[in-house]
Amino acid sequence: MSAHEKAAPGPTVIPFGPQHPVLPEPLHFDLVLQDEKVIDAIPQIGYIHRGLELLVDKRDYLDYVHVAERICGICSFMHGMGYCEAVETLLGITVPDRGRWLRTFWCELERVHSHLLWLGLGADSLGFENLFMAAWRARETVVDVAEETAGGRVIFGSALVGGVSKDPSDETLKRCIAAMKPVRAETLRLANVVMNESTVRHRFEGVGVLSKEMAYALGAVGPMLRASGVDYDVRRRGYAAYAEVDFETVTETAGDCMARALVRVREIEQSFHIMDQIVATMPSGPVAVPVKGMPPVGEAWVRLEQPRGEVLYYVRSNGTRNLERFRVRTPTFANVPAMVEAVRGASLADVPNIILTIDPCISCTER
Amino acid sequence: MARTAFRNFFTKPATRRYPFVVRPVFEATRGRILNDFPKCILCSMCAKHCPANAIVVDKAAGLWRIDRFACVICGACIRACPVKCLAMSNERAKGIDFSDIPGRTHEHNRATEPAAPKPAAPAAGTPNA
Amino acid sequence: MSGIEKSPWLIHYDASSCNGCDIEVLACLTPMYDAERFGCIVTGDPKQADIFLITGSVNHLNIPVVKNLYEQMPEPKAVVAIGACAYTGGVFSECYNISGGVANVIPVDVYVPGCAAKPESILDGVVRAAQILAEKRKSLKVSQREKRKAMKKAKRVKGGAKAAGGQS
Amino acid sequence: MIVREIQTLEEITVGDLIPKVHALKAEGWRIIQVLAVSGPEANELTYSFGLGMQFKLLRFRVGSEQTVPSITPVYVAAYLYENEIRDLFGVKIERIAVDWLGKVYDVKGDKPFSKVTVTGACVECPPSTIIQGTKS
Repeated sequence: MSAHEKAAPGPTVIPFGPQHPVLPEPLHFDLVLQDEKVIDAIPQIGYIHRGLELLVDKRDYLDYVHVAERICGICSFMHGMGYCEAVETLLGITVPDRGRWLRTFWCELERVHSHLLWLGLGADSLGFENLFMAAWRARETVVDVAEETAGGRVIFGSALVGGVSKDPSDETLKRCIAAMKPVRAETLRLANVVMNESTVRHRFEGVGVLSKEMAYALGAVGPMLRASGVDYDVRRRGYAAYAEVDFETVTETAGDCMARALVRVREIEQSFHIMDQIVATMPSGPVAVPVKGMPPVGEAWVRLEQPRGEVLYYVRSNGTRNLERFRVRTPTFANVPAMVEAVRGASLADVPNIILTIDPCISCTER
Repeated sequence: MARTAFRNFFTKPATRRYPFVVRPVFEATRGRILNDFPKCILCSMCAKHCPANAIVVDKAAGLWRIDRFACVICGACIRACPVKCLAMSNERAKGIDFSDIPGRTHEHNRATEPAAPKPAAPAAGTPNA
Repeated sequence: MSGIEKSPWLIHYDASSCNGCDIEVLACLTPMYDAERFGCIVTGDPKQADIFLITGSVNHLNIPVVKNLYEQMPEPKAVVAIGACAYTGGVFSECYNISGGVANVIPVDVYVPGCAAKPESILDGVVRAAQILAEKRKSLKVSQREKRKAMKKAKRVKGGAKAAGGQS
Repeated sequence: MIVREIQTLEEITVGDLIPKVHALKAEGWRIIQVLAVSGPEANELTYSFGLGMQFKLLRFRVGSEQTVPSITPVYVAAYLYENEIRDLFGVKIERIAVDWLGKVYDVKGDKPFSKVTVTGACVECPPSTIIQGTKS
């Protein structure tokens, strides 16, 4: 029997990653293929595992916020703030109004920056360099606003137990909102490109479909869940100043890559809407309350909505300066089973698209 | 498409020609940590609170040293400082060759900079680039 | 060929950083900073790359990956370690799964400070790495020329000896 | 439209876990996470479930020699948490649907998160009584 006659081979295993041009971060998949179809995907994580949850043994609970901010560089402020909210719940502290408003402002700013970043990377996975560059050009204004108000481009560094550490003036905030006007227009233009461009539609529509039941059962969170038609947004809990602003939860029903892209693009518009309200109603006063002494014995759970979905923080104190346990359940960690499910049945060339449309953040996942 | 071409014709390029055009830094930017050394009491609170272990304080030798490369510019030292001699500058530290050890860390020494009895002029010696 | 230093190709790998420096590396390539002005292109293939941009500290799982990528790169090559994590481990230096900075595994030529490193700093680092690359290339050329000379000399001596041997 | 979050903590025993989880699944709760906290005598496991903004916790403690049944037959998505807890804490979780065989993170050292010093079964040890945070 010649080599040509040896058709219809069994399943082939193709390694994907850890170093892959499409992935900015290392993630390894063993893709089990039958011809071009993926029949199973086995993720292997651990390339970025640091074990930072154990660092609470070595760091003062007030200083740990700087480590918490570096769980992930994209949703850095929200990680810092989530840790702070958990510790504040433990201590029974109420953050002053201006601090809460600023936190909301930065959360939404981070959401815009993250979604624009995702849009660029998603376009890059299609080979649509033009959209990649356009999205990142728009994003530069957003990170400039972050640097002007919070002090850092990606790691904001303004989260603090008891409030926030930076207090930009009302004029600065108004100027920033005005500076972001062109970004809003640009976002609408990019949304139009995503919806109508045949290249994007060809690669995104009907690819990586995740049904509503499946997404819910697999514990997916964030845009991944909302793209499948489940209305679930932890901002409805009303933490920070979300109880005082008006916004709508964006949902789509198709559950494919296109739906996930559209949820994110439309969420950018909502975030701008929230930021407008925040700056218009910004109260005056202090931004933080001083925190001193030991945390009381106890525990606290806090849930927030990050750009990638629901995140959960847990702190437990034994009454000393070092917390007994800190735990963060990050959105991508919850999305991994759903990601594996979405990849199953896709063709090999679509795997990078699908993996990128869940917006994986590996350094969050592995901590 | 004609509209895009037309628009691109009249808009400025998006690129900032970096080495020639440097954007002025924002006031709030976290750039690097400076020490107003005459005020410093070498209590090593900053070293204790530094999450990246970038600061070394040796009270006996009168030495305060920060490693610019290990520093994560979080400002924990500034909050911890009891005499408020530390401050955040908004100018960033620049990338340097690894062989250039003296540029890597920034050192203050009591032998060359005596302690001031009252708040005095900023520390001598320009902080490294 | 006028020199690789005029158009160094980059490869980027995230060892165990928090992502902050990675997105800044990507920001360097996008219109505002546009590292391609310096002739740089980010490639996914280590065999075509001249400058290795590495972010984050190493852990025992990715040490072989980093080594593997470095060894696949052709000589001369330069390594740019970006951010505080790549230098000592940064805020994670005391984590149980972190084995310190990148220099523990591969030789580093340029460090870029910051957490997260700014795109301007990264551009400075890349430009400095391109200079180092040029120096390395020059010394590599010299050493190769000397090697060739030595080989030729050895051949001549050997040949002479053979010829002499043949005559006797 | 703001929905108030309701957090409830229920202390159970290992044997109650699977029936309880079945009941929650039937009511439409979704898995949020599984948390382990290590103590000198035993590991404490907390299973979190969500339904809308409600947040329910099931908690029990297990000794180092005790086995815990996997909840993956009910909630498949729990396999990541269970693999992680088995790797990092050394909790003996049996029959996980997607088993990584101790290779989730491939970390340096064995069970780095475990603080258990007393080996053996811990049948009698009750869940730790911890004061809930003020917002609970």
